[in-house]
Amino acid sequence: MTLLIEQTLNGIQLGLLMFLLAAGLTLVFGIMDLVNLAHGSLYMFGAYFCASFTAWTDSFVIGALLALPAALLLGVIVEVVVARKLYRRDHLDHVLATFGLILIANDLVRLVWGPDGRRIPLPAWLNQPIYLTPDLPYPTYRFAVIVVGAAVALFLYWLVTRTRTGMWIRAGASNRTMIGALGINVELLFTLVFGLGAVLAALAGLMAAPIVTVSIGMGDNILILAFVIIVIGGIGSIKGAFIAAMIVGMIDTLGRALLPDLLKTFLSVAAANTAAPALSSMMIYLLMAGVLVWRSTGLFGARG
Amino acid sequence: MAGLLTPLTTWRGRITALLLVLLGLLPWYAPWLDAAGIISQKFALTLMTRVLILAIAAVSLNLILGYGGMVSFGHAVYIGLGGYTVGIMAHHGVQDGFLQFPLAIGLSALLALAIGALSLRTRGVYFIMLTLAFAQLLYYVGVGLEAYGGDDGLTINRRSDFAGLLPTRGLDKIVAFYIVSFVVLVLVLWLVHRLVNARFGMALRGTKSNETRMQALGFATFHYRLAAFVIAGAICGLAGALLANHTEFISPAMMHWTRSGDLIVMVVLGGMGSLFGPLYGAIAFLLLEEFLPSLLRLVLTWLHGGISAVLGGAAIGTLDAWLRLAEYWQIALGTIMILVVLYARGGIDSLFGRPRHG
Amino acid sequence: QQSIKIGFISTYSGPQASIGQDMRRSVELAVEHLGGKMAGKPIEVIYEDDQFKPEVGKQKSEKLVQQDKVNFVGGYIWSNVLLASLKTVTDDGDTILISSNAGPSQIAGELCSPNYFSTSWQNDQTPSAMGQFVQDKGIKKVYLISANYAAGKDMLAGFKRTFKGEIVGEDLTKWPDQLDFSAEMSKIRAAKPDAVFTFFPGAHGVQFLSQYAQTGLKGTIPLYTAFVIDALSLPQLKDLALGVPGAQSWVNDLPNEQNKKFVADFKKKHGVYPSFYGAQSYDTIMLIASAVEALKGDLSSKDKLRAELKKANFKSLRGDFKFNNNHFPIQNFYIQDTVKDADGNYTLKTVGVAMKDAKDAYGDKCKMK
Amino acid sequence: MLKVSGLITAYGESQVLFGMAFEVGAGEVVTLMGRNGMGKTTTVHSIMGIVPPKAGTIELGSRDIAGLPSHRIARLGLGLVPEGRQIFPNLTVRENLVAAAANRDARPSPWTLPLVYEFFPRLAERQANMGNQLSGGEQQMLAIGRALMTNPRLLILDEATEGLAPLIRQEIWACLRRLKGEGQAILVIDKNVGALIGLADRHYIVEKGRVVWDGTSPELAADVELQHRYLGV
Amino acid sequence: MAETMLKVDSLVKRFGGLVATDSLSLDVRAGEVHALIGPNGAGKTTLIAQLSGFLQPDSGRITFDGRDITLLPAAARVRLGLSRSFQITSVLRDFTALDNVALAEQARQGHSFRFWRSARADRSLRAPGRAALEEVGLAHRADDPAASLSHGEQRQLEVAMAMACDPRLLLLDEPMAGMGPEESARMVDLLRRLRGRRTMLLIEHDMDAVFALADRITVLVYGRAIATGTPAEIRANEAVRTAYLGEAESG
Ligand SMILES: Nc1ncnc2c1ncn2[C@@H]1O[C@H](COP(=O)(O)OP(=O)(O)OP(=O)(O)O)[C@@H](O)[C@H]1O
Ligand SMILES: Nc1ncnc2c1ncn2[C@@H]1O[C@H](COP(=O)(O)OP(=O)(O)OP(=O)(O)O)[C@@H](O)[C@H]1O
Ligand SMILES: [Mg+2]
Ligand SMILES: [Mg+2]
Repeated sequence: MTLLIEQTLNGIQLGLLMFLLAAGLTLVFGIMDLVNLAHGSLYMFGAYFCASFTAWTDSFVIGALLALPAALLLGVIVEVVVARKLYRRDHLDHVLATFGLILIANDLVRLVWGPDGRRIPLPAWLNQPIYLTPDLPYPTYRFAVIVVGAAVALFLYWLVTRTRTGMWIRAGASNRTMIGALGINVELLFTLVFGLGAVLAALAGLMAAPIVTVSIGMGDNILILAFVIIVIGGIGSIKGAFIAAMIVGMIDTLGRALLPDLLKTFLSVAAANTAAPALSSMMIYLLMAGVLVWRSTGLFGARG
Repeated sequence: MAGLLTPLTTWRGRITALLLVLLGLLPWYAPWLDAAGIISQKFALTLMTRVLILAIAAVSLNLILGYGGMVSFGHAVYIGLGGYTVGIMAHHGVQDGFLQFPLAIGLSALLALAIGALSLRTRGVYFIMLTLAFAQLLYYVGVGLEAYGGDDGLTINRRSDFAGLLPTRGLDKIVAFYIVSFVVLVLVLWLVHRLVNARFGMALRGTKSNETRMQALGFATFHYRLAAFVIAGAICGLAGALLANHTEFISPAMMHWTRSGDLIVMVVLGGMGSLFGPLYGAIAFLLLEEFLPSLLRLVLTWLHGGISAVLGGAAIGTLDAWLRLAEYWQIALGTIMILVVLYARGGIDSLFGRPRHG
Repeated sequence: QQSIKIGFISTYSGPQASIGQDMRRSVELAVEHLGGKMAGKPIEVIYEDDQFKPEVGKQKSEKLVQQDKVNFVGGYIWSNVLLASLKTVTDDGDTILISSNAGPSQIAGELCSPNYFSTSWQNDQTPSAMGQFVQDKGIKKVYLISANYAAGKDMLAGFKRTFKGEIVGEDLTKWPDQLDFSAEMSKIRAAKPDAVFTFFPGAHGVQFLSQYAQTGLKGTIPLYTAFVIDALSLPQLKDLALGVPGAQSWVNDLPNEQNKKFVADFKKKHGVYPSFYGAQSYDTIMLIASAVEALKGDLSSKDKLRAELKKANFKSLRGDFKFNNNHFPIQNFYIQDTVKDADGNYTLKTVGVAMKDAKDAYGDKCKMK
Repeated sequence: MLKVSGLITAYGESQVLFGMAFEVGAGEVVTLMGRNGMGKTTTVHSIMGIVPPKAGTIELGSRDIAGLPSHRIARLGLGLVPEGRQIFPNLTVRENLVAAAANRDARPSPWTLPLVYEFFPRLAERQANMGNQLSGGEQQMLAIGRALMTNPRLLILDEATEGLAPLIRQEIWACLRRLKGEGQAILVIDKNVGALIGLADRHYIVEKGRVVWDGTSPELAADVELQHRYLGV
Repeated sequence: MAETMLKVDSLVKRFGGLVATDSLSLDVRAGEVHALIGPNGAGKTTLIAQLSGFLQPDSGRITFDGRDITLLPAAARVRLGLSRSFQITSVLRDFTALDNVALAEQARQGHSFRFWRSARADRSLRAPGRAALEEVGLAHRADDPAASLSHGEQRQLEVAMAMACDPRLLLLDEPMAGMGPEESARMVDLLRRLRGRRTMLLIEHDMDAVFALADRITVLVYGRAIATGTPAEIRANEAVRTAYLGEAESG
C-alpha cells in the first residue's frame, strides 16, 4: 500500500517535471504557432548556465536565478536573428531552420563547456529525503519540482487566458497582419513571448538538471516527449498540456512499477521480463496513438 | 521518358539534366577521378550509392509531403521494414531478390495502409505525431527482436541474389549495385512525375491546398491521400531493401525518428513539391555531412596561412589548434540550413529558378 | 617514404563526445611515446566521427578503407557501430580492425574474423567479474537494473552467469530517454535486496547514482556496478561514487611501468586521469606498433601481419596478455573503488582481483583455431 | 486629415496602383468605388502599411505615414474593418473585442464593450463563441465592432456590409450617419451605391489603380451615365 | 406542380445550447430557384452544411431525389448531383483560376484514379474549365494563381467552381456577396439563364437579386422557417419585414 502511494507521488512528480518541459513549448508552439525544435536546446542552455553559475556562486538557488535572465537574453537573440523571419512561413521551414539551430547549439555547448557533462549538486536542505511516514522517505527536491511546476502552470494559464497580452499572442499567431492593423506591435510582442518561452525552457532545464544531469543533447530526446504531451493535451490548451503531462507521468510510472507483475500473471516469467520493458518504452506512444485515433485533436484541442 | 526533364531551354532544366548525366556516368569516370587523386573509385561509388538510395526514400516522402501536404514523421519506418524483410530472409537463407524485393515492397505498402488508415483522420501536427508514434512502436519492436540482434542489429552475409545477374565481389559488385540504384532512382522519379501530373496528382495536390473545397467538388479526399500514402510507403520500402543490401547490415537505428527527421530535412532543404528537390536535398545533406569537415579544414588552413602571414604566426595560435575547430563543423551545417530557409525559399531547387506555376 | 596509416573511429560529437576525446588523447599520447614512428615510418592517424550512429560509423569505415586506404582501423565504442562496420573493414577491405572498446558476443563467436582483434574485452566479461565478486562476498539477494538495449541486457546476462544467489527483481529501463528512476527506486526499496547491481553508461550512470542518493537508498542498500564509474564520470559524481565498487580489466593504478608512465603523462598533459577507454585505445596503437616493428614496417603480407598481431607481443597497460582463439584478450578483471588522491581529486583504486586470466565464453563458437 | 497622392503599389512584379490620389477631410465621409479588382483594397492596405507603397505620400494630419509599420499607423488613429472580415478565429467574440480596445485620443465617450454589444445584440448573445464559430454576418458585425473599439480618428470600412442582412445593413448606415454627426471621419468602400450616395460627402471612382472621377453625392447621383460606365448600375 | 427534388424533414442541429437548425422542414422542387433568407446567424449556412454533408445533423432526415442521404459523405453527395458554394471564399489558393475549375470538371467526370496521363494537357478538362470561367467573367485571369485574385474575383471563382460540377441541385451561399454592382448584375443574369436547367437553393442578402430570381422564398429565423411563399407574399409579410427586411432600401 505504501508502495502504491509512493508510486502515485512519483507519477505526479514525473508528470509535473514533464509539464515543465512542455510548458515553454505550449507557449511557443501551441500558442505562437512556431515549431521550435531548438526548444530542447534552450532547455540545455538553461541547464548549462545554471551549472556554471552554481559552480561560480556555490549556490544552486542563486545559480538558477542568474540562469533565467541569461536565457531570456539568449532567447531574444535567437528570435531577432532567426525566429522572427519564420512566423509567416510554413511549419516545415520552421523545422528545417530550428533543426539547424539544434546542430549549432550542441556544438556551441561543446565548444564552450567541453564534451563532459555536469552534475549540479543540490544544497543540503534540498538533497535529503523527507520522511512522509517513518518508512516512506521522499526526496525534498521532488517537492520543489512539484511546487515550481504547479506555479508555472497557473502563471501560464493566467497569462494566456486572462490577460490582454495573452489575447494578443493568440490573435497574432492566427493573423499577424490584422493584429498589427489594430495598433499592436507584434514584432516586439513576439520577441518577448519567445524570450519568455526561452526562460520557461531554461527553467525546465535547470529544474531537471539535478535529477537528470547536464549533458550535450539532453534536450533532443526530451523534445519529442514534450511534443507528445502537448499533442495529447490538444495544441494550444494549457489545461490540456497539464492534464496530459499528469496522465503520461502516471501511466509511465505505474506502468513501470506494475507492468512486469501484471504480465507475469498470464505470461511466463522470461517472456514477461522481455515484454515488460519493451511495452513500457512504447507506453507513451501507444497512449498518444490511442488518444489521437479516438479524438483527432487531442484531449482539449480545437485546431489542427 | 519524355517530360521527365523540365525543358532544356531553362537553366533549371539544364542543371537537372547535367546532374543526372553526371550521376549516371559516374561508374565510367570514377577511375579517372581516382587516378587524379580526387577521390577513390570505390569510395565515390559506395558513397553515392547511399546518396541515391536515400534520395529514393526522400522522393517517396516528397510525394506525400510536398504534393500531398502529409508530413510523415515516421517515414523511415518503411526503410526499416524493407531492410528487415531482406535481412531476416537472408538470415534464414532466402537470398532470392525476386522474392525479397516484392515482399519488402508489399509489406511496406501494407504497413503504410494500416498507418495511413489510422493517421489520415488527423491533420497537421497531430498527423505528424501520430505517424511518429507508429514508427516508434515499430522501432521498439525492432529493438525487442532479440533473435535478430535487438538494437545491435543483424549483419547480412550475402546480398540479394537476382538470378546471379549481379556480381558478388570486389569492384564489380560496387559498380553493379550503383547502376542498379541509379536506374531505380530514375524509374521512381519518372513514376512520381507521371503520378503528380496525372489526374490523381491534381486531386492529391488540390487536397493539400484546400481539402474542404475538394470534398465540396466531390473528391473523396481520404482515398487519394491514403493511396498516395501507400505508394510512398511502398517506394520507401524499396529504398529500404536497397539500403540493407548496400550496408549489408540492418538495425532498428534505420527507423529511428531522427532518420525520419533527416528525410524531412532532405526534402525541405532540396525543395518540397518539386520533382528533383529531394534529390538535390539528399545530395546536399549527405555530402555536406561527409565533406564539410574536410572542407572546413581546407578553409581554416588557408585562413591561418593568410592571417599568420599578416600578423605573424605566434599571435594567432598553431594551425593544429585551428584545425581542431573543424570538429565543430555542425555549426557550419546548421548555419547553412538556416540560410537556405531564410534566403532560398523553396529550398535548393529554387536557386535554379522557379518552375512555372505548379 | 610510406607512412603507417591508422584510421580511428570514435564518437567526437554529441553527448558521448567525452569518450571520444579521451580515446583520441590516448592515441595521441601513444603516438607521442612512439616518437611518431613505427619501424622508422611516420605514423598517420585519421580520426573519424561516427556521431553515435551505426550508418555513419559504417560510412566512415568505408571512407577509411576505400578512400584513405589505411592499414588498420581502430576505435569503436559501440557494439552496433562496430557490427555495422565489421564487414566493410574485414571482408571487403581485407583490412585489420582492432576494437578499442566494443566487444559484442557475435564477433567473439560466429562472426569472428582473422582480420579482427580486440584490445578490450567481450561484453559479458566485466559484469561476470562483478557477479563473481558479489558471489564471493556471500551476498544472497540481488536486485538488477540496467538500460533496455543490447549491451544492457548482455550486462545482466553476464552477471547472472557467475552470480548464483537469488535475483529478487530485475528492471530494464527505457533507453536512452528515461528521465527519472523514481519508480524503479521505490521498487528496489520494497524488494529489500542485500545489494543492487547496475549498468548505465555515461550521463545515465551519473543520473542513476545521484537519484540513488536523493531517494536515500545510498548507504542503505549497497550498490555494485559495471561501466558506471570511470575517470570520465568521476569529476561529476565526486562523493556519490564513494563506496560503490565497479569491475574493470584496467584501473589507473595498475602497478606496471608502462601504465605509470601513461597515467602520469596523460595527467600532466590534460590535467585529468585517463579512463579505461583511453587505456584500451593506447593499447591498440601499441599492439599495432609491436607487429609493425616485428615486420620491419613491411605490411605487404597480410598473413604475416595477422600472425604478428596474434602474438600480442607488446607491453600492455594491463601487463601482458594473450589472445584467445577469437582474438579477444585473456586477461584479469579487477575490482575498483573510489578514493581521493593527494590533490583531493577523485580517482579509482584497485581493491582486488575478481577473475584471473579470464577467457570469454564464446571462443568455441568461433571457427578460427 | 488624410491626403493620399501619387500612390504606387505593386504585389511583387505586378503593379496595381498607378498614382492613386484622394483626400478625406476632418469629419468627412468619403467613398472609393469601382469594379472588382481595380485596387480599392490595395489602396487601403497601402494606407494601413500592410502592403507598403513603392512611391507616393500618405499624409495623416501633417505627417507622412507612408512606409511606417502598420501598428504605428494604427496608433495614429486609423481603424480598419478589413475586407473578408479577418476576425481572429481562435479568440472568443468577447476577446476579439477586448483585444482591440483602445482610446488613444482619450475621447470622452468612447466605444466600449457594452456599447458595441448594445449596437450588435447578436454579438452579446454569441460572446463566448470562438470567432470561427460565427455565421458570416456575425463575423462581419464583429469586425465592425472591433474597429469601433479602437476609437479611431479615421474609420476605414472595406466592404463592411458584405453578408449582412438588410435590416442590419440599414442600422449600420444609420450608425455611420450618427458617427458622421459626431464628427467622425470615415472612408467607405461598398457596393451599395444608393446607400452611399445618401451618406457620403464625396466619392472617388477608381479604375485600374487610379482615380478616374471624383465629385459630391449630388453630382454622382445626377450622372447616370457615369454610374453605368464605371459601376454597372 | 413539379416533383420535389430535395426534402428536408424536421432537421435539428445544436451547437452547445444554441439550436442552429430547429426541426426545420423544407422542400425544393425540381427546376425552381428557391431562396433562403433570414437574419444573420439564423442558420442558413448551417443548413447548407448539413445538406452538403459537411455537418451531421443531430436528428432529422434529408432526402434527395427520393434517396435518404442524411448519412452520406460530402463527396458522395456531389456525385449524386448536389453541389455547393461557400459563403466564406474557399478556393485552391495555390492553383491557377483555370486549374481550380478544371479540377471541378475532373471531379465531375469521375475517373480521378488515373495515374499516368498528364492532367494539365488534357483538353477534356481544360476546355470546359475555360468555358466556366468565361461564364462568370473571369476568363482574363485564367492563368493567375487564385491567391492573387481580388476578393471579388475570388467570389466569382467560387461560384464558377460550384457550377462547373454541373450539379442538378446547386446550393449557393451568398454568391453575390463581395462582388461589385456590375459583377452582381452579371451574376444575376447568369443565374437567370440557368434557371429551369438547374434547381437552385439560393442564400442571399441582396434583396434585389432575391426578388429578381426566386420562384419561392423561405424565411429562416432562429433556425425555424417562419414563412415560405412567392416573392410577393414574402414582401408583404409583416413578420418578415420586422425580422429581416426593414424598410425597403434605396438603390
Ligand atoms: N496578394 C496579391 N498578389 C498579387 N496580386 C494581387 C494580390 N492581391 C490583389 N492583387 C491584384 O491586385 C488588383 C487589385 O486588387 P484589390 O484587392 O485592390 O481590388 P479591389 O478593388 O479591392 O477589388 P474587389 O472589389 O474585388 O475587392 C487585382 O487585380 C488583384 O488581382
Ligand atoms: N461550429 C459552431 N459552434 C458553435 N456555434 C456555431 C458554429 N457554427 C455556427 N454557429 C452558430 O450557429 C448560428 C447559425 O450560423 P449560420 O452560419 O448557419 O448562420 P447564417 O444564417 O448563415 O448567417 P449569415 O447570414 O450571417 O451567414 C450562428 O449564431 C453561429 O454563431
Ligand atoms: Mg477589395
Ligand atoms: Mg451564412
